[in-house]
Amino acid sequence: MLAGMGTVFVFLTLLVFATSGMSALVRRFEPVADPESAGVSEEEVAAITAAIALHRTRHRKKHSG
Amino acid sequence: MLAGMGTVFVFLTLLVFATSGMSALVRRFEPVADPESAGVSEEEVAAITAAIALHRTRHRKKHSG
Amino acid sequence: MLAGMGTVFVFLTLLVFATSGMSALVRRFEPVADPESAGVSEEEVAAITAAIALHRTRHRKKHSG
Amino acid sequence: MELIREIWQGSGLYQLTPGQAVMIGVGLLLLYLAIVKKFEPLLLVTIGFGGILSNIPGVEIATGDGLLHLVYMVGIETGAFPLIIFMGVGAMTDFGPLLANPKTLFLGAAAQFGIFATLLGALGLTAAGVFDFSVREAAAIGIIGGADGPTAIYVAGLLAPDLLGAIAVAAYSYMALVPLIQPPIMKLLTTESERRIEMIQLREVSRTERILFPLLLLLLVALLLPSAAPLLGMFCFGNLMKECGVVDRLSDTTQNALINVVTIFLGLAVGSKLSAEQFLQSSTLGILLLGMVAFAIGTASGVLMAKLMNRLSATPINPLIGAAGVSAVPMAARVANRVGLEANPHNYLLMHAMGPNVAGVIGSAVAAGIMIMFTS
Amino acid sequence: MELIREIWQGSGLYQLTPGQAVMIGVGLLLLYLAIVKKFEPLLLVTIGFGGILSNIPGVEIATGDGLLHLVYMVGIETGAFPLIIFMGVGAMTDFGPLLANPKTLFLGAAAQFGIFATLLGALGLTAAGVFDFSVREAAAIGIIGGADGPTAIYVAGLLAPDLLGAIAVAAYSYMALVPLIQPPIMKLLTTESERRIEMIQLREVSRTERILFPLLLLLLVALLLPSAAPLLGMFCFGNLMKECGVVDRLSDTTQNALINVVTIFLGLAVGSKLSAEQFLQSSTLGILLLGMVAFAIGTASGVLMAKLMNRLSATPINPLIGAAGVSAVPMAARVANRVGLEANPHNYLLMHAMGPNVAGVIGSAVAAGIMIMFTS
Amino acid sequence: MELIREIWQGSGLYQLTPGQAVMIGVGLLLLYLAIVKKFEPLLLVTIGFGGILSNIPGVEIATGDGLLHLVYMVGIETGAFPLIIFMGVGAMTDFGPLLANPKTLFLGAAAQFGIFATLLGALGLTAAGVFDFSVREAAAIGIIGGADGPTAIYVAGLLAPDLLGAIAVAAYSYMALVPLIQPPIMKLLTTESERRIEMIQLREVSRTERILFPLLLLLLVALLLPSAAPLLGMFCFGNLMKECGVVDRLSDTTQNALINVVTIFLGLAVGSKLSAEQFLQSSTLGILLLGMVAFAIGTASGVLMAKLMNRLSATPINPLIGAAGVSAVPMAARVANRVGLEANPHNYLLMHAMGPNVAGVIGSAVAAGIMIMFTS
Ligand code: NA
Ligand code: NA
Ligand code: NA
Repeated sequence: MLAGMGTVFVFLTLLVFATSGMSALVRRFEPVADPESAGVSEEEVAAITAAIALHRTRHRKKHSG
Repeated sequence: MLAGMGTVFVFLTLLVFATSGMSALVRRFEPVADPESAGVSEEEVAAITAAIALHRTRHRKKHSG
Repeated sequence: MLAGMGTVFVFLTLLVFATSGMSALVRRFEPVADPESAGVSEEEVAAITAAIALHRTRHRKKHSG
Repeated sequence: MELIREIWQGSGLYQLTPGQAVMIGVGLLLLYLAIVKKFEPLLLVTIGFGGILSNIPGVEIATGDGLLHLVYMVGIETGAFPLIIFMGVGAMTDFGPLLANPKTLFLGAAAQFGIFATLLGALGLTAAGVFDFSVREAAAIGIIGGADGPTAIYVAGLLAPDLLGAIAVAAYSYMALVPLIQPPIMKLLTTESERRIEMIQLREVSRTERILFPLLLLLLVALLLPSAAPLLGMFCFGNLMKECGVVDRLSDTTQNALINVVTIFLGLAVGSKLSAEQFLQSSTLGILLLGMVAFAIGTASGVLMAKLMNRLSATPINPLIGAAGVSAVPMAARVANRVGLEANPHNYLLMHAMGPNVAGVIGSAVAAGIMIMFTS
Repeated sequence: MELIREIWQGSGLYQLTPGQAVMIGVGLLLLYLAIVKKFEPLLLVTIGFGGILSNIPGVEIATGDGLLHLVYMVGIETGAFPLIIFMGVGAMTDFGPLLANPKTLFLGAAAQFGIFATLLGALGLTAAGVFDFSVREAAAIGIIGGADGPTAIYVAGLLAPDLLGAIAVAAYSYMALVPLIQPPIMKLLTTESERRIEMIQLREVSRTERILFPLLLLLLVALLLPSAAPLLGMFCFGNLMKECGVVDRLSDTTQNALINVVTIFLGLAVGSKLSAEQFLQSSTLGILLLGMVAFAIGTASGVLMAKLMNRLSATPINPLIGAAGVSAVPMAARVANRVGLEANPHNYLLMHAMGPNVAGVIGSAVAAGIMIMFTS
Repeated sequence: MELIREIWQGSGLYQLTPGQAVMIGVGLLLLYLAIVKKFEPLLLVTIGFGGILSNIPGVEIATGDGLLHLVYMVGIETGAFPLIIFMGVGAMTDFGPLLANPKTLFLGAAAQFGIFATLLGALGLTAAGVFDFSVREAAAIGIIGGADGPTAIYVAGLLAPDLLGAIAVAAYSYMALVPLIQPPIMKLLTTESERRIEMIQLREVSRTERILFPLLLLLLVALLLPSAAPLLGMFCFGNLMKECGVVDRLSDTTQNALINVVTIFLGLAVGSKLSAEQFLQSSTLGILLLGMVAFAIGTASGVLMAKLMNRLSATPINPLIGAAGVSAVPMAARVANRVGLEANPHNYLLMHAMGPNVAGVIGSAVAAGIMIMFTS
């Protein structure tokens, strides 16, 4: 059991270091913010989703059997 | 053939009784109406309108292969 | 290789003739435009569909695991 | 020169048998009926195309390691595809009208008379030397009268795989022909005044009743007729997913992506059984004929049962809705509605006919279970 | 007379064993919990229904050539279904909170203590003669403490297929019971002032970090713990599809149609293992008990680890988020949030708890890999 | 101590061969090209990830009973996945521009010259001792010049399964490189004034023509070249579902959920063939080189054919659209459009180039059928 828990901890500790290192590197060499947070309003998102849903439902027909 | 039709009738007769009994029980112990029939909110109407507008400017993507 | 390319060309040449012939026949015997634009207005259909789509999306839940 | 000969001998034109040419024509005919006449297009487009593919000479697609043959083995020989489609149909079925008026289950029972009459007829004609059907084949043919595609394919796959192509084609064709086959029979067996009967409006059905019904049906099947449990079990499962309200995402996928994918491959796989050797048999003619008879008898017995119930019942029952008991959802219910409107322009029977209509699905699945129990 | 006897002897009522009746009751109970109590409905509706189907006597559906048995063999014996579900879960997982605070991975590690403690407990109770579990069975039971359905099913399918039904039912039931099981443990192990701790807001995480993380995790798994590679590989693949932004159509289908279809068949197939002979064993009781213990220990060790980290760390850590380390995404994170709000009405822990929550998924997959490596 | 050694020896780092390390790098490179450079991401993300998974040492995922190996056997060895993708591509294809100008089929034919030239080249280089390809392998390599992923995978799966990974990677990489590979060749072979040629607007194509075309194509294939029938049959089936207008729900699912699911598993399964032993061979270098040559020759012969047709035809034909005959839909058509715009800013060739573009799909499927007929 100790070996098991130990391996879990070792693995996740390595993952913590690897992740932190990766993030540090990324933030160093790519310090610019993502343009994702630009103002897409929730309403727009909702409307787009509805449009897609609409497109799908529009082609739906009943299945008879 | 008689046995076959007989079995179909016996089965469905039992189902009629079971269903009627079940419905009677349900209606006795749960006489309240479902609250499903609420109105359409203004937000929904807005979303639908937006969806229609977007639908007209929508375009599909092609799958390359 | 010659046989291969030859077969490709023969096949597609036949397809050119068959297609041209088919199109000629279709255009001769069915010169009228498609009557697709009859019936319910697009706006009506779109609105109804969007309403249904919205109704469904509202009931969707996340998948936990 | 060698090469040209090799190409020519590899060509379909060189290898084509007259039977294959005929079957390609049959495939094109099914496509015509599906696309131009709009006869059950979901199945007849796929079956028709599969039929053409399976009659292309010199290519393994419907045989050996070919895709359609693999799909047939994986999806139909195991019964998986019809069961999955039945699950999808369950997820699309509204039992409300049936729950509001459970007596309509009797109409769904009566309309199955066509199945058993046809079974008997097929055995009789075999005894008379006209056809040569085994009991299992006769049972599979009778099920055509159930007017239910997946049930017919499921039973045929189990009891008479050699006849599967013809049975499926007959079942879907007659389902498509409901608007032509049923009205004359309905008018013959009812009086003008019967067709004018207006029915009282159906009561509201609560969500609890809708949730409990598929479970009730499942338990009854489990206890009384386990051989119908695969078909009705999957049907009830689909319906429970729809009605329980907590697994909408599963229900949505079942009604859309899943049933569509399975329909495509089911159709192609059924089409792969339309090979010339299997289809161009006198038995196919017999199947088409007997299927039509089964269908007509089912319609008639549904109408007659509704007439009887109308006499015995306190509330009026329009005999036309009995015809919807053959299932062929929702076409048969629409036909009942239309014929009713012809007699009485204020008489909307559609919702009343949906009860027997879905009852017919249950009825033919029960009949299928009985067939399977007795013959296997 | 003959016929009626035949029908009667073919009926389920005649063949029903008491065990089957009990199991049908268990299936109905699972449906009740899923539909009325909304306990993990996606899985408990499908498992419950599959359980009923598999206990219908006299019908091959969960055995032999029956559909559910085929689905079990194709989907679970090969490990395909849990892996595909894990891919879908990956495509639904947001590693943002974890990336903003990677230390929370320790909480996901600590909460796996329940898994190993239970493994030891099961072996100890076997040595003491209370139960009779092999090492592989004990390992599969321990994984229940991982609070991760697909992982539990994957491991049980590999190590202890006979216990799969009970293990899956235990895993999903306890995941559903998180709001009941966890709060008392959380409150017992924390002081009021600890529960009030507010955490500093998480930083924004860039798209590049999100894309690189699943690759980093995959490579670490590949290099250090290949036995966890199937599970975590598919998980990372799903997450990469979601985050990379160039295959949205694949990611969408993975999160919807694909995971839904697989969930339906996974649930039915797991349900097919709820046969009376397999489920009505004293071992099932042991599994339920040990699973509960595993769950409680995991919760406790997560909370204790968070307390320890709070002492050692410069930035404050609310110990409640440690409980989310068992995974049970996103329920456990919501529970941490709710208990936090009770102590401090301005304390929204949800996003902070999502870090340990997804870390717990990784942690239990790692633990699963270790179990598989040591026992197979 | 024992345990730590066991864990270390079970780790990937201990077992990793240099070849596997290289192949993990290749997988990461493919992911980079897909995600950052947006090279055919749908396939290169999935193939790249599958490639990494298949090179993790000490774990059965791409071999034995592993998921990817099972998927490979079920989906690629049977030919099912490429055929289903082809059905989906058919359901996404608009034959309108081709029907408006059927002569463009000649361009789709000419561009297949690259396939046969490469076949001959591969055999020549084998005779010269440079490479060591069998006739079947040479044929499978030639198909890369068809610039059609599913066709290449289908043919490679049938004729040269050992080379499948390399062939698929080459095919999709070169399709992605169309914007780099084609323009220089196009400019080299055309004069400025030829590139400026404006074409007359395409006529409207009726729905009936669109419905009849896939059937016509199917029948021609059936009668003349049955070995191309599986590929073109499924392609025509998909297109018929799209155009017939009565099975839109099937067509939608084919274009979305179905093709997406199959793409995911096709990509992973192809990736599972990127094992170090199979990929790190001199033959892979040969495949990449020859594939590039095939691609370039196809582009050139398409352009030259268009020049010839422009001389012979009454209506003007811009030779640039000939390059679109290699298929690589719709990238090659866009490239033709872009190069045309450079020469003449009012010259929109996109719709004109779509004709040869889809003709190229037919052309390479026909060429594939010929290869299969002659070599198997
Ligand atoms: Na019926
Ligand atoms: Na966990
Ligand atoms: Na091509």
